[in-house]
Amino acid sequence: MEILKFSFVFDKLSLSMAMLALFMAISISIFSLDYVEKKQAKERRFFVLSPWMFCVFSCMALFSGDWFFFGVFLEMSSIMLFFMILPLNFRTALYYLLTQLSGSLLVFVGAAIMIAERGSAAMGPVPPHLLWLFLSGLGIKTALLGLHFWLPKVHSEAPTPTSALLSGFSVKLGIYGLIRLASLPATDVLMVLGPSMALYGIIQAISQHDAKRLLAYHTISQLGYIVTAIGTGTALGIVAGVYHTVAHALFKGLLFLCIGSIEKAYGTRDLSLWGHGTARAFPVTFAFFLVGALAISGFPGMSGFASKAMIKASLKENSFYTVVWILQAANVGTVLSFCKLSYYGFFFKGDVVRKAPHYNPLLSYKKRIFQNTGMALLAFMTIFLGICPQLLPNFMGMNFGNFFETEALLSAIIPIFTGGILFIVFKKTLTPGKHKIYDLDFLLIKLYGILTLCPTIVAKIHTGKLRQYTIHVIIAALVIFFFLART
Amino acid sequence: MISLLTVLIPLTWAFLIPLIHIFRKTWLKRAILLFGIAVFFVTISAAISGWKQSALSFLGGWPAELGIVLIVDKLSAAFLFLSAIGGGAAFLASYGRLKEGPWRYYVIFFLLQASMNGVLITGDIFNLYVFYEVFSLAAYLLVAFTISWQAIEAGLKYLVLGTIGAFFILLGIAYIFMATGSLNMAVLSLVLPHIPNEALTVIAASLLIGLFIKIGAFPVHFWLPDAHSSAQTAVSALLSGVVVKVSIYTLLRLSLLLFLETKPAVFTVITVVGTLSVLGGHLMALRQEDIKRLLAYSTVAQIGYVLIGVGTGMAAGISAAFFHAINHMFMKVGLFIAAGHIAEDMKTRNIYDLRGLYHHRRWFVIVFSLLTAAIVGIHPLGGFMSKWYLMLAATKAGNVIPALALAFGTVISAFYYMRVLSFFYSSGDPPPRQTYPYWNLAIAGACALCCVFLGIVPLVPSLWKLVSDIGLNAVDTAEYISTMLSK
Amino acid sequence: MSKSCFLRIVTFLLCLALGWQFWKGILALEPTQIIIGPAAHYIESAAEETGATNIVAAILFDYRALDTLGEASVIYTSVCGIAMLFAKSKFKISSTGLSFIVKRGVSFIIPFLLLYAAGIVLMGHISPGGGFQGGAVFATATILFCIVYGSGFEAVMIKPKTKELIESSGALMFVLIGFVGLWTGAGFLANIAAGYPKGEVGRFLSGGSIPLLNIAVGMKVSAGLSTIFYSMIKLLEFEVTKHPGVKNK
Amino acid sequence: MTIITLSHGTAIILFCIGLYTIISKRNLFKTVIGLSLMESSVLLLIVAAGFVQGGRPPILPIEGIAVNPLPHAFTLTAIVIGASDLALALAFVIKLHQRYKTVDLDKIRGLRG
Repeated sequence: MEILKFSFVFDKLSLSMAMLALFMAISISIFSLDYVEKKQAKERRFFVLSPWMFCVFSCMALFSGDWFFFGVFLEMSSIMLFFMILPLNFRTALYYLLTQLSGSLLVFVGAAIMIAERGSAAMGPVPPHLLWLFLSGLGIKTALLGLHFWLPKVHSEAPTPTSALLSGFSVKLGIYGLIRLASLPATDVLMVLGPSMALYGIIQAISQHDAKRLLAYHTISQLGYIVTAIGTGTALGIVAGVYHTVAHALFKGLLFLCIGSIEKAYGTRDLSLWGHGTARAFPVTFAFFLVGALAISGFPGMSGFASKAMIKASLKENSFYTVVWILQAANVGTVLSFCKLSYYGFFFKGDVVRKAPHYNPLLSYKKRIFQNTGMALLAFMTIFLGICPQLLPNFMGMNFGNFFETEALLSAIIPIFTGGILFIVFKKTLTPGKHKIYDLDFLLIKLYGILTLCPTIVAKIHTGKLRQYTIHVIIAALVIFFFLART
Repeated sequence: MISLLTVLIPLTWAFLIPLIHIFRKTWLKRAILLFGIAVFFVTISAAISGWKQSALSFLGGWPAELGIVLIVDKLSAAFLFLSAIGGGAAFLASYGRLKEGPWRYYVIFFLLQASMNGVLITGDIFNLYVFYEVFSLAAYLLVAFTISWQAIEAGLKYLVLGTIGAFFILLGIAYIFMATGSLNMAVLSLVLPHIPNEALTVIAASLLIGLFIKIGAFPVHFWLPDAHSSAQTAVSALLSGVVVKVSIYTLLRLSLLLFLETKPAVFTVITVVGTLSVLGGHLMALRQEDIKRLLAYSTVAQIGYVLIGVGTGMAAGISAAFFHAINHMFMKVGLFIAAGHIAEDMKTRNIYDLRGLYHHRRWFVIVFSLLTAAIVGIHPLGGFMSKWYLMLAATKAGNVIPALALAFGTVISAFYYMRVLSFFYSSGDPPPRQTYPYWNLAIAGACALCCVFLGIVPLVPSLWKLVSDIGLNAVDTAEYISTMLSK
Repeated sequence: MSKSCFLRIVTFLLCLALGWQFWKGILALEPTQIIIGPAAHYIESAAEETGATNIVAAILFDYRALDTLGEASVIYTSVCGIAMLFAKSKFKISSTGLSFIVKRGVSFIIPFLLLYAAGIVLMGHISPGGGFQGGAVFATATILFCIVYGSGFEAVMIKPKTKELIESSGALMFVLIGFVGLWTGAGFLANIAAGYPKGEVGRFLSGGSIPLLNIAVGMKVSAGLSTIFYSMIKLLEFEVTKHPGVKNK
Repeated sequence: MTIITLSHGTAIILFCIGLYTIISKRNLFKTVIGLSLMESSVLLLIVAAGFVQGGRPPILPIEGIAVNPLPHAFTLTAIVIGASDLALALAFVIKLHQRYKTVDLDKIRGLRG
C-alpha cells in the first residue's frame, strides 16, 4: 500500500490564487478587529485569527499536487469556516459542514478510483467516466446550478467576515479545481452550466428582499461568468476566469463587508426595513459599497470591467456569440438588482415610517477604524486592478492589450444604462416585500421530511422481539445461500 | 511457547482468583492488578515475537495433522496487539470503577481475554469453535453483569442470537468434517478445493451467517446495540473495541484460508453486508437519543467499514481493514469510557439531559470531541486515514458503490455526532456531581492521543510498512500452510 | 386464513427452505465408508502413542487436549456466571425432605453412586466414560441430597466455598499437568513425550496423564454442575418462601 | 434408504424444527428448548459423520472395523458447550422472570428502536 506523499505544484495559477487568499485574509482579519466587541476577547481573537488559518489551509490546497491532498485541505478549510459560522448559528454551520463534506468526499472517491486505475491522482484533467464524481464534488463547492442549494442560506446566515470569506475565497477553491479539470468533456458541461448559472442567479437576486441573500445570488451569477470562461477551455478563457475570480473575490468581499456592517447597525437583513438616509449615516461605508457595486456591474475603471471584457473576448475568440448575449443580459440584471439594493438600502424614504427593530445609531462609522481599513484595502485593490488591468494577465503570461477599446467600453456601458433605465421604469415592482421566493433549498426542506423516513423505516425492524430477529437471521441465511449457490 | 502463554496465563489467573478469594482475601486487590498487567505484557510480547517470525507451538508435541497447533503469524500478531491494548484499557477502566469488588467479574474477564487470545492464535477449526464459545459465554455474562433489567434482557437476546450463530458455525464445521475428515486449517485450505461445489456452498453460507451474527453485521445485528448499550462502561468499551474485532479476525482468517480461491463470491457477500451495515448503522444512529445506544449503532456502521475492507480480498483492503479496526478500537474504547462515565455521573444517558456539559466537565467534553472528530474522519486523525485507505482498496477492487456508501456514511455520522456535541456545548446546567473522573479521563485521553498518533502512521514509511505487511501476510496463504505443516 | 396462521406457514416454509439447502449439501457429499484424515491414524496408533485403550479418551485428553481445556473453561465460565447472577439471592431452608423411608433408601444408594462415579472417572482411559461423565454422576448425587433431605442438608454438608475450591483446583490441576509437558520441552499437555509413565496398555495404571486429567475434569465438573443446581435452587426457594404480606428487600 | 441418510435427514429436520420453535413460540422456556433441539441436531449430524458400516466402538481391542472416533470426541465437547449455553440461558430466563414477571417473549421488549 502506498504511503502518503505530499507533492507540490507551483505555477502562476496557484501563486496568483494564493496571493488572493493572503490578501483576503489580511483585509478580513483587519475588518474583524471591529466586528466583535472588545469585551468578548476570546471570540474577537478567534475571528481575527481564523481567517489566517483558513488562508493557510487554502494555500495548502492550492499548492497540493494531487487531488487527494487537494480534497484534504479543501475539507480542512471548510471545517475552519464551519467553526467561523458556529458562534452565530449552529444549524447553518452544520448544514454548511455536511454539504461541504459530501463535496469533498465525492472528490475523494474520484481520486481513489483514479489512483486505482492510473496509479496516481495528479492534479489535472480526469478520465471522462470519473467526471461526474469530480464535477459534482467540486460543483457543491462551487455551487454549480442544481448543487447551489447551500449557498444562499449559508452566505446569508453566516457572520459577516465568514460570508466575505465564503464568497470571496471558499467558493474559489472549487473554481480552482474546475480550472485544473478543464479539458474537453468537462468544458462542454461547464459551457452549458455557466450561462445558465449567470441567468439563474440574477433572476433570483432581483426578487430577493434579504440583502445578504441577494448578494449570495449574485455570487452564483458571477460564478456563472467564471465557469463560462473556464468552459471555453482556451488559455485566454482560463486567464479570464482567473481574473474574474480575483476581481469577484475582491468586490464581493467588499460588498459583503459593507452590507454586513450595515446589517449590524440595523440588526436585520431585511431590505424593506432599511433606508431612511442610511447613506448619510454611513457615508464611508456607502462609498465603499458604491465601488463594489460599480465593479460588479462592470463599470470601466473597475476590476469587474477588465475581467468581464476578457471573458467576452475569450468567448468571441471561440465564437460563442449566444453566450455573450446571455452574459450581457445577466449584466443588465446585475445592474438592475444593484440599483434596487442601493436605492432601497440607502436612500428610500417610504410613506410609512418603517423602523428597524434594533437600529443602533451608536454604531457609526467614526469609531470603526479597523473596519473601514479592511474595506478600504479591498476597495483599493478593486480600483487598482481596474486602472492597471494589464497586471494580472501579464503575470499569468498572457498579453491582452485591448481593454479600453471603444467596443469593450460600449459593451460595458450599454448594459449599465439599460439596467438603470429599467430600474426607473420598474421601481415599484421591485419594492422589497415579504413574498416567498422558491429555490432548491425550499425543496430540500420538503425532501428532508422524506429523508427522515429512511431511518424510520429501518427502525421499524428493531421491534425488540427476539422472534422477529430470528426471522431476519433465517432470511439473511437464505439469501446468502441462494447467492452462493448460483456462483 | 510464548504464544501459548497468552492463553494459559489469563486462564490460570481465572482459575486462581477463587482460590485467592478463599484463602487470602486481602491479597485480592493487588493480585488482580498484577494479573491484569501480566496478561497485558504477555500478550504484547507474544505479538512482538510472532511478528518477527511466525511462532508455532505444537500442543502435546503432535504434528499439525494430528493435534492442535497454535500459530502466531503477522495477522494474528496484529490482532493480539489490538486485543492486548483494548483489553488492558478496559481492565484499567473496570479496575478503577470496581476495585477488587466482585471477584467473579474478573474471573470472567480473564476467561474472556484467554479465549480471545485463543481464537486469535489457534490453527484448528474445531478448537476455534471451542474458544469462540468460551469467549461468547463470557461476553454474554459480562453484558448481564449489572443485573439491571436492561442488562439481563440484552444478555438474553445476545445469548439466543449468539447461540443460533454458534450452531450455524458448528454446522459448517460439521460439514467440513464430513467432507474432508480433518480440521487443521492449513490442511483444509489444501483439501477444500476438491470437495463438491454444493457442499462448499453450505459450508461457506453457514460459516458466514454464523460469523455475521457474532460480528453484528447489519441484517442480523440486533443484539449488538442492546448489548453494547446496556452493559457496564468498561464492558461496553471492551465489547465494541475488542470482542467484535476478534470476530472479524475469525471471518478474515476463515474466508482467506478456505474460500479465497474456491469461492470468491464469499467476498462479494462480505462487501454487500458491509455496505448494508454502514448505511443501516448510521441511519439508526441518527435516531438515537440514548448516547450509549448511539455509539453502539455507530459500531455497527464501523464494522461495516471494516467488512468493506475485508470484502476486497486483497492485501491493501485487509491492511486498511486492520488499520480501521485498530483505529476504531481506540476511538470506541475512548468514546464508550467517556460517555459511560458521563452517563453514570449524570444519572442519565439521554443526550437532551446532557446539555451544557462543557461548562462542568470541560476536559471530558474536549476528549470526547477529539474522539468524535476522529471517528467522523477529520483530517489529521487516524479515522480519516483508515477510511481513505478503505476507499482506495474498495475502488481498487472495483467496488465503487461501497466506496460511495462509505462517503455517504461519513456525512451522516458527522450529522449525528455534531448533534451530540451541540448539546454538550450549548448552555444549560446539569447538576454538577463529580465522581472520581480522573481514572476514566486518563484512559479516554490516552485513546484520543493514540488516535492523533495513528493519523501520522501513513506518513512515516517505516510505520506504514508494518500495517501494509499485515495484508500481504494475510493474503499469502501458501506461507501460512507451509509454516503450519513444517513439522 | 388468519394473519398469524399465514405468518406461521410462511416462517415454516422459510425454515424448510433452509433445510432444503442443507439437504442439497448432504446429497453432494457421498458418504465415505473409509475413515479419512487424522482419525485413521488415531485408530491405528492411539494405544501405543498414548497408552489408552479408549481412543475417544485418547483424542480428548491427549491429541486434542486443548479442546478439553477449552470445554472445561466453558463450564467454568457458565458456573461462575450463574453464581454471579444469583450471588445476591439469600439461601433459605424450606423443605425438610421426603419421608423417612426414602431418606434411608437413598443413604444406601449414595455410596454405590459415588463408587460408580469414581469408577467412571478413573477408568476413563480404558473403558467408556471419563471425567465429564463421572463428574456429572457425582453432581447427581449431590442433587439427590437436595431432593431427599431438603435443600439445607447439602449446604451444611458441602459449603459453596468448598465446591468453589474443588472446582478451581480441578481446573488448575489440569493446567499444571499440562505445564509438566511444557517444562520438559515436549509441548503443553504432552503425555508420553513429557515423561508420564505409559504403563501397560489396557491396565488400570496406564495412559500416562490421561487418568490424572480425568480426575481433574471430574472434580471440576462435579463441583460445577452442583453449583449451578444450587444457585438456581436458591432463587426458587426465595420465590417460594416469600409471603405475600411480608416485604422483602 | 440407509440409516446414515435417515440420520442426516433427521438432523436437518430437527434443525428446522428448532429454528421454527424459536420463531413461533412466545414462551421463553420453549425458546430454550428450541435452542436445545438445534444443538441436538448438529450433534446428530457430527456423530453420523463418524458412522462406518458394521463399525465397532473405538475401544481397544477392536474386533473388525472401528467407527471414526473423532466425531465422538467432538460431540462430547460440543455437548458440554451446549449444556453450558443452555444453563446460562435458563439462568437468564429466571432472572428475567424476576423482573418482568412473565416469560412471554413478546412482552420482553424493553430495548428497541
